[in-house]
Amino acid sequence: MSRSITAEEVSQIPQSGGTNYINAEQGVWSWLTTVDHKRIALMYLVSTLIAFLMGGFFALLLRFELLHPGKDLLDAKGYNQAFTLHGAVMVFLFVIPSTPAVLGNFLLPIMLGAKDVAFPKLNLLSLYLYWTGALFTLSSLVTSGLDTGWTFYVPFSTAVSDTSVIAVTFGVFILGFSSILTGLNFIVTVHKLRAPGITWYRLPLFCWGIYATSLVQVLATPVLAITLLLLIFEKVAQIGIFNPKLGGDPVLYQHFFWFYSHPAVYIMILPGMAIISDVIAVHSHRRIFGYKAIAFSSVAIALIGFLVWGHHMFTSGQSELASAIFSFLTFFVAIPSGIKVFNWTSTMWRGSIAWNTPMFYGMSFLFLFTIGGLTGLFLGTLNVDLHLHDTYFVVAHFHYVMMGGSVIAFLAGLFHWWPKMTGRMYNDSLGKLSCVIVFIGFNMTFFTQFFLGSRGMPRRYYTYLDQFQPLHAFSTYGSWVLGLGLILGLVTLLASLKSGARAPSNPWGAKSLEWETQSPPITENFKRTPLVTHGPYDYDTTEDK
Amino acid sequence: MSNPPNIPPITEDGFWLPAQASTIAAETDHTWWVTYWMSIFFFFLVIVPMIYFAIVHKRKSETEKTSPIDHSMKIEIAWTVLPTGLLLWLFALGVTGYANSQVAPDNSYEIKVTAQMFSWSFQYPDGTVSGELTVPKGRPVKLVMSSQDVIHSFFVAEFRVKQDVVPGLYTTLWFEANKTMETALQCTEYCGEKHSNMLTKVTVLEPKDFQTWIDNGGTMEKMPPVEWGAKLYASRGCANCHSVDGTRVQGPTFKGFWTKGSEKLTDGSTVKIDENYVRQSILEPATQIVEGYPNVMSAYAGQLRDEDIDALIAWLKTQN
Amino acid sequence: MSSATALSAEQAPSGERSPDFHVGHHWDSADSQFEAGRMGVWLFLVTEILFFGGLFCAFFVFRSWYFDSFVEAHSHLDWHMGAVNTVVLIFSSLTMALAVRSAQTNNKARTVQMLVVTLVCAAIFLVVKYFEYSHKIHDGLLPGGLFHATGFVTDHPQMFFSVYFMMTGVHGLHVVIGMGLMLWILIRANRGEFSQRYYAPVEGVGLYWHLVDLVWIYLFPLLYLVG
Amino acid sequence: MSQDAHADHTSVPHAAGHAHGAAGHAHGAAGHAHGGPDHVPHVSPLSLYLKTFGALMLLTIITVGVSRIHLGTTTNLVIAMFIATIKATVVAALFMHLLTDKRFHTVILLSSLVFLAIFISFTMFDTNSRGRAEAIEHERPHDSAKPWEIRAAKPAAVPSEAKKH
Repeated sequence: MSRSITAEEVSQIPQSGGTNYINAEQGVWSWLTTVDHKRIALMYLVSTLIAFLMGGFFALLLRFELLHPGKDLLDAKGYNQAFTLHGAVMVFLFVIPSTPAVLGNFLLPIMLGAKDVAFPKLNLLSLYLYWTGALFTLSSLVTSGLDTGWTFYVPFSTAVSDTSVIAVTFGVFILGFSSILTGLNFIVTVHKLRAPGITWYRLPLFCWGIYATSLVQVLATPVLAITLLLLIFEKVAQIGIFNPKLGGDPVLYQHFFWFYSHPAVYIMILPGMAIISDVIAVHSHRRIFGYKAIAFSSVAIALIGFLVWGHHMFTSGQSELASAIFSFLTFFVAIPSGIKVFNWTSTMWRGSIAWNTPMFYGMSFLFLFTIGGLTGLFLGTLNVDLHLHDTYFVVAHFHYVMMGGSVIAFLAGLFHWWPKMTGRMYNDSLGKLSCVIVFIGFNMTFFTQFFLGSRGMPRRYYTYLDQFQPLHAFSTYGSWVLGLGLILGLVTLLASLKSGARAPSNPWGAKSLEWETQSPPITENFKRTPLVTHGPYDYDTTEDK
Repeated sequence: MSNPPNIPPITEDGFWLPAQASTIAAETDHTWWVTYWMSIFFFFLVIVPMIYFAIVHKRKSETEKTSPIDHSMKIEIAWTVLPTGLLLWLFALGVTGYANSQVAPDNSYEIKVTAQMFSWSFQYPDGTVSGELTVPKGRPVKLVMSSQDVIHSFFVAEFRVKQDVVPGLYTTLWFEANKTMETALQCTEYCGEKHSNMLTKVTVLEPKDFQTWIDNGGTMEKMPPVEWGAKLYASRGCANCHSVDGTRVQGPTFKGFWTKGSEKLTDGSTVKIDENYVRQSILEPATQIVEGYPNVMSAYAGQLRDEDIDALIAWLKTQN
Repeated sequence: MSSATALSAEQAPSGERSPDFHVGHHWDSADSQFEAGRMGVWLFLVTEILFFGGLFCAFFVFRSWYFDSFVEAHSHLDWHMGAVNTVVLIFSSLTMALAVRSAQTNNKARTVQMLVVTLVCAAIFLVVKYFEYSHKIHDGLLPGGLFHATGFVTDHPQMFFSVYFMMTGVHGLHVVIGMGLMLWILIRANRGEFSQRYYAPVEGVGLYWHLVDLVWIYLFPLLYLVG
Repeated sequence: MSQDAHADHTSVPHAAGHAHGAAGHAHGAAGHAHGGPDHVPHVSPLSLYLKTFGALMLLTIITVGVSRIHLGTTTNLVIAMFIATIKATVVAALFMHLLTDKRFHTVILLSSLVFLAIFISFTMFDTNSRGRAEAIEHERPHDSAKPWEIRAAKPAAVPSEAKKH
C-alpha cells in the first residue's frame, strides 16, 4: 500500500519562514500564559535540562570526592548533601518529568492528530506546580541543605537530620501533583482526542508508552503525597506513624515510600522504552516487530510494577515470607521488559538502518538497558541480593537503567524529534561523536561499579577501604568522559539553533503523524484534522501486502 | 589515607566476588554464577544480532524496501515462555538459599548487637561487650540486632549476609564462619554524617582461641587498663565526638581533661572531675551536659562493663 | 492564549455569545469535551482514593498491632457527634446532587439555593468537628508524641489518635477545599453561567463532594463505632 | 489549504473517543457550528435522589444500631465495613451517576480500589508476619541442606531436641 493520506501531502522540501508555534506570539508573557502544549513542552525542556546540569554537577562533585578515601574536596557532610541532592534533583526534577512532560507533551497530541492535550490550562498548571516544587526543593541549597538521601528514610530524616527536610519534602509533594496532573491529562487525551482513523492499534508505540506511564503516575503518586505529608507531620507534630519510640514503624515508611517509588522507576523507564520503539522503527525504515507485544508489555510493566515494591526491602526487617513473595513477583516484571528488547532487536532484522545520531543513541540504549535489566536479576534473586543490597552493584544497576536507559533514550528522542521541535537540523557527525563519548564514559563510570559492589563496597560512603581506590579512581575518570560527551551533545543541539539547516517536515522518512505537519508545527498542529488510514510503521516493504 | 585503624581489608578472591568464609557463601555464589552466565547468554543474544544487523542492513539508499514481517507467534511465544522458565529456576535457587540464610539453627551461639551512630556493640552471652565482632569458627552464630537511633545495616562481604538493624524492632541474622580470618564489617544503610566510618573488625577464631578471648573479657591477652581504655576509645564510638588533640568536635575534647579539675554544666552548676563524674557521664550522659555542648551522646548503660569504665578512666588520666 | 485563527473560525460572527463559547478549540463538540472533563474528574478521584488509602493502610496495620489500644481509645470518641456529622454530610451530598440536577434543568434559582444549603452543611460539619477537636485537645487525646492523657490501661492509645487526627484532619481539609470550590461555582451559577448545555464545573465539584462524603462513610464506623 | 467552510474542523466526529463504553447519553441533534453533537444531560428524576437519601439514612441508622450490639470487635468491624460499602455503592451509583454514566468510569473507580487493596494487603502481609520464620524454626527445626523436605514432612509434634540428636 502506498502511503496515502487524506490530509494534504506535506512536501519534503524545507519550509522557510512562515508562522509556527514558536513565532506565533512574541514576548515572555506570551510564553508564561500559553496553553499550547508545544510551548509548555519547550519550557519543560529548558527547566529539566537545567535540573539535569545541576544534578550532573553534583555527580561530578561526588565522583571527584571519591577519587581517594578520605577528603579530596568535600567533607563528609558536604558529600552526604551532594549525593542527596544529586539523587533528588535527578529523580524528581529531571528523569520523572523529562520524557513525559517534554517529549510526551510535545508529541502526544500531534501523534494523535489533536490540536492540544485534553486540558490545556491544567497542563500549564502542571508546569507552574513543577516550578513551585522545584523552588522548594532547591531552596535547600541556600538554607541548610539536605542530607537524608533522596529516599528520606525515617527515623534519620525525622529524628536526626537538621537540614531542610520539610522544605524539600514539601517541594517533592508539589512535584507529585504536577506529575499526577500531567498523567491525568495524557490519559484523557489518548482516550478522547484521537483523530479519526487512529484506532488504538494505530497509535505510535510512543503513545502506548506514555499512556502506560500516565497510568502509573495517576495510581502511584498519591501514595507518595500522603507519605510525605505523614513525614512532614512527623517532624512538626510528632504524629508518630513511623516513629518506633511511639509505637510507629520505620519499615512501614519504606512500604509507603516504595509503593510509589518502585512504580516511579517505571515512570522513568517506560517513556524511554516508548521513545526507543519509535526511534528504532523509524531509523530502520521497517515495520516494528511485535507491535502488540510491545504495546501490551508496556501496560503489563505498568501494572505488574505495582506488585514488586518489596524487593527494595529484602534486608529491611520485612517478613521473610513477604520477601519471598515479592521476589517471585519481581521475576514477572522482567518478562515484558525482555519481550521488548527481543522485539527491538528483531525490528532491526532486514531493516534499512540509518547510521545517524538518534539510531546511535537508540542502539546505546539497547546495549545499556540490556545490562541494566539483566543485572536486575541478581538483585531480584533473594540470596544474591543479601550480598549485593545497598552496595555499588545496586548503584551501577540503577544507573544502567535510569541513565543508560531513561536518559540515553531521552537523548535519542531529543535528537530524533529535535528537527520537529525546533525546525533545525543539527550536525549529525558531532551528534554521533557525542554518543560514542557518552557510551564509553558511561561504561567506564558505571561498569566499574558492578564489581566494586560485588566485591563489597557499600553505597553512600564518603570514605572507603583502601582496596577499592583504583576502581573508584577509574570510575571517576569515566565520569569526566561521560560529562564531556553529554556537554558535546547539548552543544550540538544548541549550535543547531544558531547555524543549523532548516528542517524539512519529514527528515527521516517516517510514517507517523507528527512528521506530516510542518517543522516546527503551527499552533494548531495541523491545518485541519487529519484522517488517518494507515499505521504509524507502514514502511515500504519488499512485498506488497 | 589508609583504612581506619584496626579495620582489615575484605579478602578478595577472583574478579567478581570476595572470598567465601561462611557455610552459606558457596550456595549464594552458586546462585550468583547461574545468574551471571544466564545474563551473559541473554546479553549476547541481544547485542550480537543488534550489531550484526546494524552492519549488514546499513542503509544504502533512501528508497530501500524492508522486510514486511512484523510478528511471528511462534518466536514470540518462545521468547516469552523460555525466559519465564529460567526466571522461575532463578527464583527457586534464590529463595532456597534465602530460607537457609534466614533461619538460624537451634544450637546457634547468640550475640546481641546494638548499633548506634556510628558504632557497633556486641554483647556476648556471658556479658562480655565488645566493639568488634569475634566469633568461633564452625559454630552457627545468631545475631539479635537492634538500633538505638536510626536504621543501620550489618554487612560482612565474605559471609554473604546483610540485615538492617532497625530501631524498635529486633532483626536477626545468622552465619557459620568456616575459616579463621579477619575482615571488615560495614554499615550498609545510610545513617548520617559518619556512615562510612561505621566499620568494625570481624575476627573468626578457632573455638579454643575464642574461649580464651571470652574468658579474658574480649581480648586475647589481658591488656593493661590504659591500653584497654585507648582501645575502647577508638572502637566504641567515643572518637567520633571527643578529640584527643584539643579540636572541638560534637563533645568536649579529652586533651587535658583530667587536669582541668572541674567542669561547668548547662544547668549552671560545676562538677568536680573525678571517677564518679566520668562514670555517670558515660552511663547516663544526659544528666550532666557540659555547658556549650549539645545533648547528643547516647547512653552507654548496659554496654560497658565496670572493668571497661575503669580502663577508660585510667586512659583518660593519661590524656594531657 | 490559544491561537487567534482557530478561535475566529469558531465564534459566531454576530458578536453574541456562541452556544459553544465554552468549547475549547481542540474539541470537536461540546459533548466530547464534556465527556473528557468527566473522565478527568474521575481520574482525579482515583488519586484522592489512593491518597486516603495510605491512611487507611496505617489504620489497619496499627489496629492489628495494637488492637486493645484501638478498642480502648475509640471509646473516647463521641459517636453522637460522628453520627450528626454523617447525617449532615449525607444531606449535603443530596443537596449537591440536586444542585447538579437543577443546573441540568436550567433552574438557576434552585441551583444557587442548593449550593448555599450544601455550603451551610459543610460549615456545620466543620463546627461539629471544631467542638470534637477542642474536646480532644482539652483532654490531651492528641496524636503521637503530643499525647498526654492519663488513665489508659493499654500501651499505644497515641497511635489511634495519630491515625484519627490524620484521617479526620485530611478529610476536614478536603471539606474546606470543597467549600472553596462550591463558593466558586456558586458565584458562577449566580451569574447564570450554567445551563443544560454547560454545567461541567457544577458536576465536577459535585463528584468531588460526593467523594468527600464517601470517605466519611468509611471513617465514621471505622473510627467512631468499632475502632 | 482548502477554502472549505470546515477549514479548521473535520466533519468526522472523533469516533474513537466515543467508541468504548455503553453510551448513557441521548445525543442531541447536531447542526451548530461545532459539527459534533451538543451535550444533553441525563437527568435523573427528583424522587430518585430523595429515595437514595432515605436509603442512606436508613443504612446509617442500621450501622449505628448494629455497632451497639456486641458481636466481637472484628465481627462488628466487618459488618460496619459491609454496610459502609453498600452506602458507598449507592452514592457512587446514584449521586455520582455511575449507573447511567459510561462503564469506563466505573472501571476507573474500581481500578483505584484494586490498587488500594494491593497496597494494604501486601503491606499488612509483611507487618503481620514479621519474625514468623523464627517461630516456624522453633517448631520445626531446620536442616540447612534440605529446607524444603523438612517443611514437607512437617514434624511439628516431634520435640526439636529429639529430632536433632
